[in-house]
Amino acid sequence: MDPLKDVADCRDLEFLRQNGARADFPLLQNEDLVFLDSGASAQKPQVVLDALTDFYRTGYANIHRGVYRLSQQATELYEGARGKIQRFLGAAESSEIVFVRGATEGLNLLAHSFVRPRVQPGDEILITQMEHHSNIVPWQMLGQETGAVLKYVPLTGTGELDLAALPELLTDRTRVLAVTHVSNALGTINPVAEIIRLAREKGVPVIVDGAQAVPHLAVDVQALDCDFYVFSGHKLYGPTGIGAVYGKAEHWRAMPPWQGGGDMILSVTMEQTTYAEPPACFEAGTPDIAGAIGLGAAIDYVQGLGLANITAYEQELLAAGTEILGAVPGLRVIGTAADKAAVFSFVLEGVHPHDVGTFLDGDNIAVRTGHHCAQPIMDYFGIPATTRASLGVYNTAADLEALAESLLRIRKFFRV
Amino acid sequence: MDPLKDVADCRDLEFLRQNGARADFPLLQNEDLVFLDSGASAQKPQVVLDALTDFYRTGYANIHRGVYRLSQQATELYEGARGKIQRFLGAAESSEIVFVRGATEGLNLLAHSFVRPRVQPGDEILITQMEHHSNIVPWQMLGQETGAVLKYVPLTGTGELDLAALPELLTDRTRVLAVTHVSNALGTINPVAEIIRLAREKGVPVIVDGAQAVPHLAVDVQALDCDFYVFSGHKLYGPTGIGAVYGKAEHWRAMPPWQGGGDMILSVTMEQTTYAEPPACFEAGTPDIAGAIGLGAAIDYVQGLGLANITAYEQELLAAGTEILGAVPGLRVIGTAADKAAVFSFVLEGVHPHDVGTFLDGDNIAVRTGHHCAQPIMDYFGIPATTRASLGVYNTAADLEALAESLLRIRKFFRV
Amino acid sequence: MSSLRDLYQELVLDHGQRPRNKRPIHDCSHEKGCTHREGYNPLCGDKLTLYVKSDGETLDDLCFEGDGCAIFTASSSMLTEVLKGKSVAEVKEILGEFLEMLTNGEAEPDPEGLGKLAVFGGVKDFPARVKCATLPWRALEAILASQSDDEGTTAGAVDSNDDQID
Amino acid sequence: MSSLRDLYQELVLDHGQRPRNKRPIHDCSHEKGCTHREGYNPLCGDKLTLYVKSDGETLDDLCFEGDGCAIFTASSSMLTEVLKGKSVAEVKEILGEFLEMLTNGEAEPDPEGLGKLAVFGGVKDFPARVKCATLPWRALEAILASQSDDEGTTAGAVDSNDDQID
Ligand SMILES: Cc1ncc(COP(=O)(O)O)c(C=O)c1O
Ligand SMILES: Cc1ncc(COP(=O)(O)O)c(C=O)c1O
Ligand code: FES
Ligand code: FES
Repeated sequence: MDPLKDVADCRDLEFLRQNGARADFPLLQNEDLVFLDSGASAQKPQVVLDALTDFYRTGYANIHRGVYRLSQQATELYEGARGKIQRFLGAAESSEIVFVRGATEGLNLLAHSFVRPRVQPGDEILITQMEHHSNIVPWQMLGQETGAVLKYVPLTGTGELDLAALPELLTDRTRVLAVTHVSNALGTINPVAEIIRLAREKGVPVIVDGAQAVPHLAVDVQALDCDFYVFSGHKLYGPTGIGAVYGKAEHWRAMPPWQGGGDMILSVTMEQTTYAEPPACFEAGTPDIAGAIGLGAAIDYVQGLGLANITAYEQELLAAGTEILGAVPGLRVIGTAADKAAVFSFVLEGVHPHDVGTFLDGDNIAVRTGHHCAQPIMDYFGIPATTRASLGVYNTAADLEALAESLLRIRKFFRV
Repeated sequence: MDPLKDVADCRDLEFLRQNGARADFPLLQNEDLVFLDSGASAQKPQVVLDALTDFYRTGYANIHRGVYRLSQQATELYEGARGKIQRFLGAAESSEIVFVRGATEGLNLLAHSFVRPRVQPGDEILITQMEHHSNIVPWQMLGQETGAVLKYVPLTGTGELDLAALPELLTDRTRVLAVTHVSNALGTINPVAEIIRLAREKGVPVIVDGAQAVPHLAVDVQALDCDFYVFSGHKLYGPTGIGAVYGKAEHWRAMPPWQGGGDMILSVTMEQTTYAEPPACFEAGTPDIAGAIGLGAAIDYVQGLGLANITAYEQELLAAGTEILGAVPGLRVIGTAADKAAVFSFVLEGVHPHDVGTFLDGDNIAVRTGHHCAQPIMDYFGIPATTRASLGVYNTAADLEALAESLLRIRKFFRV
Repeated sequence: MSSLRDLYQELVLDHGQRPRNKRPIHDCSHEKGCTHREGYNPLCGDKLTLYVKSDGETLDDLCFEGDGCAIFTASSSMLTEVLKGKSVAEVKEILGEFLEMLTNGEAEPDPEGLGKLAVFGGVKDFPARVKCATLPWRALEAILASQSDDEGTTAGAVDSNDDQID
Repeated sequence: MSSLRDLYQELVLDHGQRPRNKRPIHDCSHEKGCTHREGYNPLCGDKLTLYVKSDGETLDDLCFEGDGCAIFTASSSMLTEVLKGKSVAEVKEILGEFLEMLTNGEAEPDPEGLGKLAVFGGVKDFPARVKCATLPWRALEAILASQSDDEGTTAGAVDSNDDQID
């Protein structure tokens, strides 16, 4: 009946090599569309939509305080999603997972509840020149409020972190290091395990921004030994409005809450409030219950494909795309790290990225153009913007060929 | 085909009187279920689910910075939902509406960005003894941080605000008054227009917590002349994870942002950040795009029924229920305000509310039991908890009769 | 779902309505061999204080104060009744079995060892009510722990937040 | 969707690639009858500086600096070319019509009044690109406003944030 249900069950690398996982995604049944903007947000497989609607149609209720079964079942589904995230990230306990709206809210939560109590004027917060604005602005704001100083690990010409500079930047005033696992603008996969080891030696806690990593690589927070790991659901084929923060239990227990409200308290009198234990005390108010459940379904989905298969397949696409785009005259890829995700950020000589983007859209090819919320990277490369094609499990080499052909037409159109 | 599509189109008070709007709600097609917990969260009509899945199936993309059509259309849908909220609340401009996760996040945002910069040690924050924890805890936290003092407008025995006490509580140190429009625990509808007028005379800005009001009454923020109005989508038949804050444009423009990240900036360099205009600067990171669109659909839905019809119908249910429950021996309704929403908070002599709740659940009647995140009210009435039946557009007098019958059986079971 | 009769067995209804040993010990202090502890159920706001008199070997007297639901009241009442006169070692064993019965999703309850306390076995099927039954037992657990630490009367309260069956 | 040819008309491609009057006025100051203003497009990060020399009656010289997309460059270039020598009143009228053409969802463009500037009419169908075309015009608007206030050279920048067709 539903063509989407006919998908082969054997989900391995061979399965992906046939036609990607495109058949699982309702929106991509529009065959004309070449969707190359997964870095901004990924499309949703049918199973995620089913999880949302099934919940609303048959199991919906508010959670936590309900004495009736519907509410208890909703609570179990919500807490079950927490457990899925725990296992997905390899965390030790599900109470180490806090639900947030997305990576941005997660980083703001950590700025407020983890870092703010630790910094004095003159202390240092270390980030990198490769961060998304969401991992820059909260620290700038905190610096303004507290007098802490923001320092940056610099870039190299290939768009990698200059790790040689790291040991010196980790001083005895460094209170935290916040670093992205994978760069959204360049695709660079940072050696976070190595970075965390260096930071650990100096006793500096590390926050990893995994927004662009979890859709593409298997992550094990205990093996990494990071203190916190944040990500957004919507980039992981899940719904909008939900994401998560992993943190070591000892940190959560020592942190003051951020937002106040219902469900994060043990008792409230007019004089004072006693807070609940983590994770509850970091989830004030009614959470995005359906979003959490949808995110759980998205995690089941990617685990069904297998993270190892996804990585392998996307690396094949990266290799293919590097060759295909390499044949476009005047195209320069920005970000050529040895270890990178399937992201092509590029400039086309003589044509502004936004003109490229508009033209590609005319050919039904969806890419992102601009600074990708990472202006310091653009400043480093001395360009205002790039055109970025970022891939997901549903993409194929044919998508990259369509991109290359359209780029050749653009050169003609703009006579370059 | 789908029985839900057969619903009569003529949506007026008569339509509601037939059988409520139950036919619109997939979950309530389970005929055995008597759902009386809308105050915690409302069920969702099919049209809201359709809005979510249609968006994900045919129009999904991240918003704001996309040069391609899918992204622009998503942006238009998202901003269109903002416009719906503007018109729903009678706000002057759509930029006066900021999307948040829910009322709780909205109140925390206001505590941080509106009130925090205005308070000095010894200044006063005025709330009421009728508030939900979400409108207490953020102020307690702010008080602890700033040395501001939290004061409460007291209750009366009927569960109304003691307005006679208000003028004296509005001192020249009062920096803000935050008050709920409708009490979640008691149903009391507060005379907020009158309260705002009194506060205005003393130059005190007013934040109205409309979480329990918007599903039941037409609200006009300009007529009320409130400074801020917050509500949650999930109590308004919308998805979880989304809500909104209305604020006067002049306030938003003068307020510092709260969370930092993508989409709330004009430009970021390593040294500094320039923020975007409201509402963008208060919506850091990828918002709950689908949630906002779903909330827009929920607003269309309640406006299709007509807020005036909803109010009239629910007032009829309130009258009917008061009589029906009045016939249960040993039942005492807590909260008997002259002006109240269709909420029955009660204690049953000799049976603890949680035993009542478990027993009702056995009869497939979903109610909430406990302090309803409003412990100061419980303290005032000297009870630990109540059983609360809170109604929505899908309820009927038959639901209240089922409740009363079950309560009579409970009295037998527990031999009181 | 189990029936309400499994949850509210006759014994539970009886102790819920006519609790035994519901009284305070006013001069409860370490010197007098008395320890008390508060318990709090954040789900409903109900509180109890449990008092235990013991020479370190035997629990000579147990009583409680606090109002709550039938399950909470019955559990507190039967705790005080069943454990009175038992040795600390016996009490620890019963405590362990009782908590195991209610909080371990997999465990098959072993009603033999628990005697009439086995009437609470049905609570497991009502997750929202598990804390009601375990509350006095968590307070007892804290008292026993404080006694082995030889700390005597301890301040602070316990809540049975952990008693969740997922 | 309109075709790309409507957006990138020959004239736009030409001015986009070979902009006229793309140069700074180095000693731009009030005393010398020169005003300049920056414009910023937050969607892409592109910036421009527009320079206007005027005796208060006529715009004697206009030029700009800044790199951006073809539409931005062409719009800046044609602005400087078309308005040079026009009276302040004429300029205000053209400015009004140009912004109306691009930002009023309903308005039918009136290409007559705008002359060759009417080539930008197609931009309206590409909402993400409207700011590209309006950016220099918003800067000009700010310059004219500052001159009527008789404030002379003003600091600060404009961004064309408002140019959104909903
Ligand atoms: C590396 C990185 N960090 C953080 C974010 C912010 O994520 P969100 O907008 O979902 O909060 C993004 C999203 O683009 C990202 O790419
Ligand atoms: C009066 C009132 N205010 C605020 C809230 C908090 O809403 P949310 O949990 O959706 O943030 C509620 C929810 O119960 C409420 O009833
Ligand atoms: S409901 Fe409070 S202890 Fe049972
Ligand atoms: S893309 Fe920057 S101005 Fe057009």
